[in-house]
Amino acid sequence: MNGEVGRPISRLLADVDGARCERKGDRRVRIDATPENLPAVLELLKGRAGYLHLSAITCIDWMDDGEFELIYHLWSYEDRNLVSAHIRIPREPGVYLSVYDLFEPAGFFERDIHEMYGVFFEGSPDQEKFILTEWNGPPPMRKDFDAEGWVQGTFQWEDYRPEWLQEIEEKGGGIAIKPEQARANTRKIRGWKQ
Amino acid sequence: MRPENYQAQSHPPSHEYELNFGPNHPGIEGNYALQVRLHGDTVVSAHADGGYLHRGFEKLMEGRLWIQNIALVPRICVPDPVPMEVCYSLAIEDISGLQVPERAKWLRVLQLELSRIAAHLFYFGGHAATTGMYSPSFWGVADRDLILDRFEELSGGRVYHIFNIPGGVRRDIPEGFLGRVSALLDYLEARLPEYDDLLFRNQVFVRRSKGVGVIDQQQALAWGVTGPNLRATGLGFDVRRDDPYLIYNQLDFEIPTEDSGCCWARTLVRRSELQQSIRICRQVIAALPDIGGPVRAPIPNPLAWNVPVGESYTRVESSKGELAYYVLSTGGEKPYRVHVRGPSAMHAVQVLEKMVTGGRLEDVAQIMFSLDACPPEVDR
Amino acid sequence: MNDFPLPVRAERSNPLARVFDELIDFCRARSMFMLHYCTGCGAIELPPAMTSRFDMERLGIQPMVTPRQADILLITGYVSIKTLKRVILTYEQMGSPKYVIGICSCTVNGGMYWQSYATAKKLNEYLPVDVYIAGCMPRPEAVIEGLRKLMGEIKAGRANSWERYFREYDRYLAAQQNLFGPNWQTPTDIIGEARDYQLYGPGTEGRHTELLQQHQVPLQPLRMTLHSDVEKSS
Amino acid sequence: MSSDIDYKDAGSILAPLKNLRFFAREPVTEPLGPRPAAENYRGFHVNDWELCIGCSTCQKVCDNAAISMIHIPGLPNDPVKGVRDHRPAIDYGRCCWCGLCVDICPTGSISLTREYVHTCTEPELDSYFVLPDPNGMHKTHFPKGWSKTEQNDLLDHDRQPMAEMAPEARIGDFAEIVAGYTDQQALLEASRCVQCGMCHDACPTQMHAPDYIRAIWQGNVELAVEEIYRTNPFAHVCGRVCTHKCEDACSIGRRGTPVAIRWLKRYAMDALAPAKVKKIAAKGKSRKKSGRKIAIVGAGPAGMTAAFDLIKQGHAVTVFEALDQAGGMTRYGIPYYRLPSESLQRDIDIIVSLGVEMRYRTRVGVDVSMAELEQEYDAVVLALGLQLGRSTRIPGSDHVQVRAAVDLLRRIAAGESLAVPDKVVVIGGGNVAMDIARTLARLQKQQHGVVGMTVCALEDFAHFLADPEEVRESGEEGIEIIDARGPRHCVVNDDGTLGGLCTWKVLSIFDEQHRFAPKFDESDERIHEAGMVVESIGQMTDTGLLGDELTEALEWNRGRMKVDAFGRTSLPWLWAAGDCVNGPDVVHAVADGHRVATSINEYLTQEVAA
Amino acid sequence: MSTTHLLIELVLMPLVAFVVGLAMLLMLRKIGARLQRRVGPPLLQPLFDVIKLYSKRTQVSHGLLHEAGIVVAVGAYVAIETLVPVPGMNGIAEKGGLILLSYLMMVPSLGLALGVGQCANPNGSIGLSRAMTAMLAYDIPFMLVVFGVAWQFQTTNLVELVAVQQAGGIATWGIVENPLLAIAGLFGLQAMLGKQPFEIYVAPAEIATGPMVEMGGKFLGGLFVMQSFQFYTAGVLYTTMFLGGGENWFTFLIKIFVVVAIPLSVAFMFPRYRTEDMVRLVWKWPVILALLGLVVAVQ
Repeated sequence: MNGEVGRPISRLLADVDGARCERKGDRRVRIDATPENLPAVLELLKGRAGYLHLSAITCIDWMDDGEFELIYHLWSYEDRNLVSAHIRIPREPGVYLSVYDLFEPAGFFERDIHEMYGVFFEGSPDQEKFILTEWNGPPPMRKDFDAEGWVQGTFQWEDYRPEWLQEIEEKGGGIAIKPEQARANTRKIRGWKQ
Repeated sequence: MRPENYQAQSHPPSHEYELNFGPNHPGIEGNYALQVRLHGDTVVSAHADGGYLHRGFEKLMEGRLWIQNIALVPRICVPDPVPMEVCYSLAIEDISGLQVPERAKWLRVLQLELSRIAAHLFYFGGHAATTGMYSPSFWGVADRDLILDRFEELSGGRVYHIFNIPGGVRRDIPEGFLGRVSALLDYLEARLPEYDDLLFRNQVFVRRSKGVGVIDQQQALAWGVTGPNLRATGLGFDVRRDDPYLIYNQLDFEIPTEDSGCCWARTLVRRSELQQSIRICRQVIAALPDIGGPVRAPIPNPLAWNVPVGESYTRVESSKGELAYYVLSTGGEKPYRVHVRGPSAMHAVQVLEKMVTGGRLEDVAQIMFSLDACPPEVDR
Repeated sequence: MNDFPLPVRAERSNPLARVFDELIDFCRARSMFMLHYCTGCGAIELPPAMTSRFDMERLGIQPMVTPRQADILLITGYVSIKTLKRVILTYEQMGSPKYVIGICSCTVNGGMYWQSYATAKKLNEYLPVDVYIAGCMPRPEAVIEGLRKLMGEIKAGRANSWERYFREYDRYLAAQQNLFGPNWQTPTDIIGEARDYQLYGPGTEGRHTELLQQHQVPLQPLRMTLHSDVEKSS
Repeated sequence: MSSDIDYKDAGSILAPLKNLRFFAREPVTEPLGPRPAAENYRGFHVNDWELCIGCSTCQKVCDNAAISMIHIPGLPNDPVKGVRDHRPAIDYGRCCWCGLCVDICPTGSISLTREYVHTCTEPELDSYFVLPDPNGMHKTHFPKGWSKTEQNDLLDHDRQPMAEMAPEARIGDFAEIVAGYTDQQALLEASRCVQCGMCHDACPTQMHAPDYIRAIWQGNVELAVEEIYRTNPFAHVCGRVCTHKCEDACSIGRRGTPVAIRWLKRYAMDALAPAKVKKIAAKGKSRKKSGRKIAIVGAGPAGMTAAFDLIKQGHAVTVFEALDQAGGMTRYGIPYYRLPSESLQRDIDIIVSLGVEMRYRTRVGVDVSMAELEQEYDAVVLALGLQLGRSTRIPGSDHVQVRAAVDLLRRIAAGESLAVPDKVVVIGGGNVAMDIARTLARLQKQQHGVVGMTVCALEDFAHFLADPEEVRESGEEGIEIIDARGPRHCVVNDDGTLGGLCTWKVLSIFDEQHRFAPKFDESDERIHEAGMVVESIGQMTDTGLLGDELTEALEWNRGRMKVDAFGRTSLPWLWAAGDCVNGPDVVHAVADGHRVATSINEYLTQEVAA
Repeated sequence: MSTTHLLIELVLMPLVAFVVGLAMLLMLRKIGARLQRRVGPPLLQPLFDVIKLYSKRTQVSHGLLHEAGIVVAVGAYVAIETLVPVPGMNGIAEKGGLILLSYLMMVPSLGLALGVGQCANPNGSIGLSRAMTAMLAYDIPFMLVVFGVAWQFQTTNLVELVAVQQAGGIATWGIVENPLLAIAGLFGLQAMLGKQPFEIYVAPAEIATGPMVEMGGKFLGGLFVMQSFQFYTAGVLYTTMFLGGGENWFTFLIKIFVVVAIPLSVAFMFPRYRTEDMVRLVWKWPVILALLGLVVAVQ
């Protein structure tokens, strides 16, 4: 059965322009759709192939390409197959259509993406903040939001002065490499001795 | 944002008032809030408010090495951390084509099922406590603690095991471990009749939970309910069987279902699942001594590990439902994107809001606990 | 850190009064009501500590539901900014003497979420903390050891950090305003309480309390709406 | 399946009351006080300071940023051995006890204990910052919990195998033995590095090995070469024949085979087209001409490195070389199968292409005098090298068939044909002895079809001087190495031909004051039959070219020119560098070249300023 | 009986009640601990709790009624304690009687209602309405039982009640003479003490402990004191009505502790009913039993 699943989907999508279908694994199919035809694709999948369960909507910020990628993961209880439909929308203005009328779980995911990435979904029932009600900054999951920089600028760290450290400092030692300097993000390998 | 023909909701001609459930409220699982609008004892509307446990995991993971994230993932769902570790590891193994040794797969299943038992024991206590009976939670937590002892022995940590890493598990089992787990399972099985007497055959408890918080199969499917909550509506769907991972297709177990979709049905499903998990554990214990070999595939030096370009949407069945990780690698030493789809993300927000509405004030907490909604999964 | 070191319980000269003070401290130590509030992931080790296996009630500790009834506030791990607001509200509503226990790494220096934009890092900037318990998360035994340490501190009359909140309110408020914005206010009148308890110190008021008073909006009493009210207003 | 409690089961009001029997049961409560933790428990850290080398790998794997490296004066700090006086300190306000630091620790010094209780009040918060030592956090002993085992070790201890020619194939041939890494191998090998930087500290020229290894791992060979050229213009050579002090210091080598830093360098150099390397080498070359002139005597690694640096700084550089080609001992001392002259030539070409004026076949002291150089140039560098072989001066060593190793190597490298007898004995146990033995063995194989080569070394195998791999490879090629043999005299046959070498067993080499004073077991005497004896017991500099006047003016130190830390002699215009100052080693010579160049540049710019 | 004697009794009776009540509070927690397989609190725990609560520096009051409510509740119980006879002390029991007692026993709940009402916490108000409903529910069987007992022994005077029962030995105890009433009384006791399955008004998971939600410090201490009086009163009343009162302090204490231990043990085995279920249940079985008992008594 598994091998057969890919074909019906590609047959199903034959009428939809610009939707490509590719089998990725035993129970995984990837569909590359366009923002224009995605609602049609989802409707076909739900209506004709029994993909009733919207497992998740994933958003990816491709900042360098100026695009958001939206992935709709659909599961069919009958075929036991998972379809991931990928689309890319422009990062600005970052607006897309809600699929809430097709899949109710979309309401939560769209709301989540809205507050984490700032993508607006037209027609979604509730795009109020949910998690970040007390957050005034930019949508934090965007790649251009430097969380660590924000943290460093906002918070102070504990300045430990234990006795052993004071003793070592008296002898001329002390903290040689701070943890921040060794982190994969900021690590400068140059100048070991400096 | 609203349709143009929006009209203000008409208020019923009676007293209505709002009650905050949480974040500091014994009827809330974890740190979560529910604003309930009441008409007498009846809930008119409910509004979930999350984010109290938000840590920005998905952002944190984008900034850490592949290996460093294994310390992070179990924290996404504290009562049931093993599926998180396994799911993350499976996703990376899927992308990078790592072949997990057979022994590691069986060990992972053992952990997953023990964790499920622990989570369910915790759940029974929680559900009973919302109805005013505290003894099951005292018992359940104490018995769960015995499982944590075994986890401590295995992984060195009681709650955060950080034991599954991409490629397998970190260590082999200590000597005599299987015997002790086996004894523990015997003990738990012997305890079950006592739990039955106290909780599952308790007339008052049955009366409190039967027919409360009903959700039928159509609604459950439309609302994206998964896991035991879905099985309580009669659909025998389980990721372990229908989208098998590790070695679940080699194991003999059943998927318990109930038809009525009420709190009582959900509890019964979990009770049977606990029995099935014990059964799976026994199979693993029987099979494990014959499976030799390493417990971990060699992985690259964690400080210089580029997972190849690729993406994976990996799902496992946690004690709460369908848990999925979407992991995307652009070939770097860190993930480009990790999306965690916790089962409770559905249950604790949309489903809970809808199920509570129209119900009774005294059942709000019970419904939330019976869905086994885990707020940190929602907030991430 | 300790700009205003706290005195140990002042010894009264009357021996009877001294015995009385000690008796009260003893009772405070032996009867601690813990606020049942799971602020973070460390809370998962509290049920074992409370229930049969480790049984906190042996030490006279039992969970209480509302801040009014509670004596100790356990901050179990990271506090997200959203939670921190509630934690501060809760803390201010608790009756003095009250004690704060910081559990897990996260309450000390940010813990493993130190780069997270969503969590507060050092709990003692926002609230005075009596006892810290190390671990991520600490085992129930460690939690109980921490509570026993707190009992010892209370018995010795040293656990007076709650007084610091009144004496140095400006400093705590500064950190709170820094994180929550200048409009931050709580329903509790800390300065008034400080005067009432004779804990008004040089650090109680300052720049930040001035800011607070500028922004302060009188609190609305809780109101139950009747149908007729709604209609009138709409 | 439906559960064994039916949904329709309404339960019983009496069933719960059955549990009143728990009045008769003992509580399950544990006694107060911490229980002993499990054997694998991940509690507070301990660190074995004897084992710890301060490599900071634990710090890198900890993204909780919980680990600070503390510099502790008084601890051993030896870059050559790969030991730093740093120790990790842990911030328990960040730590999550995941144990990754334990799993990755290259030495296995750090581990977690079964101790888990620490409480403190707010003023005592400093106790959250802990410097783990073997005594544990509260100075009470707790058994170890999570510690290093083979299973949880995250490091790869095995080096990527280097493809080599089989001994049978290579013995009759001078082709390069080592094949070099493929792209895939190089990537895998580079990924083993934990970026501790021990190699950088140990390297005489402080190569940025972690950087270029990381660049190789990222697949960016160009960046790798760029990193290499920051400190080493003799990279093709060093990628093959360096004495790799770095690998001795490598922290991975503590419990496994060190990262193949040298081979990775070679890979990077070979993988990039020479034109690109040239471009990289020329980066940073000063456009401005300083107008200063510098003479360098000797075109070996030291001299050419100095030339490279100085020409990039805008000075005019002339190199005087007595022989036909540049390279010095790397060309004339190292056999082709270890360092093909083409590779050397690539290094030389790159340096020359920067505009260095080369004067070959110009012997200072003969064709041009030092005095002339002093007058014509602003500064002079003596990079003379060690090209005279020392003699054992044992009886019979003046025989015509008793030869010096360096001399023979030079001749072979220059292409002279040499007839080798079917039995040869080499005296010496260093790398040069191995070189000459293996070279001659190849000639024997070519000329006689069999190898008849014996090496008599003064040292025993436990203290051998030559690299172990050289010894291994020599053995594979059929060379007999006899350790702890002291040469007594060369046996000269009655017909005047050389008969062999007589040796005694060595008991000890040094006396109690660590002075060279070998003791022999005279009863254990052996005669090694040989038609040729090659002495390879050390080299010296040919200082004759300096001239008497200059020799007088210079200060000397045990037969070597006395120089300051920057290679400057007692004369202000004269510097000395390379083997003639340091003893034989390519990478030291390169380091010396840099030092001298820096010193000269400073001197010249100061002069201008003044 | 001299006035001094009476005064001493009037002081002593509530004091004894308080001490015994605290011991009953401890027993409650110990029973729970045992059934939940743990050790439980130390012996003086209830005392520590009360002292601590009264010594809190912060005493948040929501107004005069808030304070008065507690005073009314505790005061009512103090009055009640003087009305129930204990071995050697009758106080003013002879002048009171069952009817007065039944009325007085509603006062603490009303006092609490007064106090909680001023807190303006919706959880408190809901809890209060539930508490009132619960009172409405259990008062009917309770009153029936009281009538039944009064009819059975032909007296409403508690002292006489005790005397009648003690005169005939065990055979004349209420529980033997009219077991139906005794069982109905036990039901009523369970509901009156507000223990599971009838614990509808505390309900932490539903309404955050209901009436207690705004009570801290001395108010909570007051509630603790009130609860200890409540346990004591319930135990003594039941003993007086059905177990022949106290012959001496030893048997008396055993009787009241056993009586109270029954509902407390049952409490740890059950969840709570919904309000309407509780009302339905309490109005059904205990009322039927009590009516039958009444019939038996009348005959």
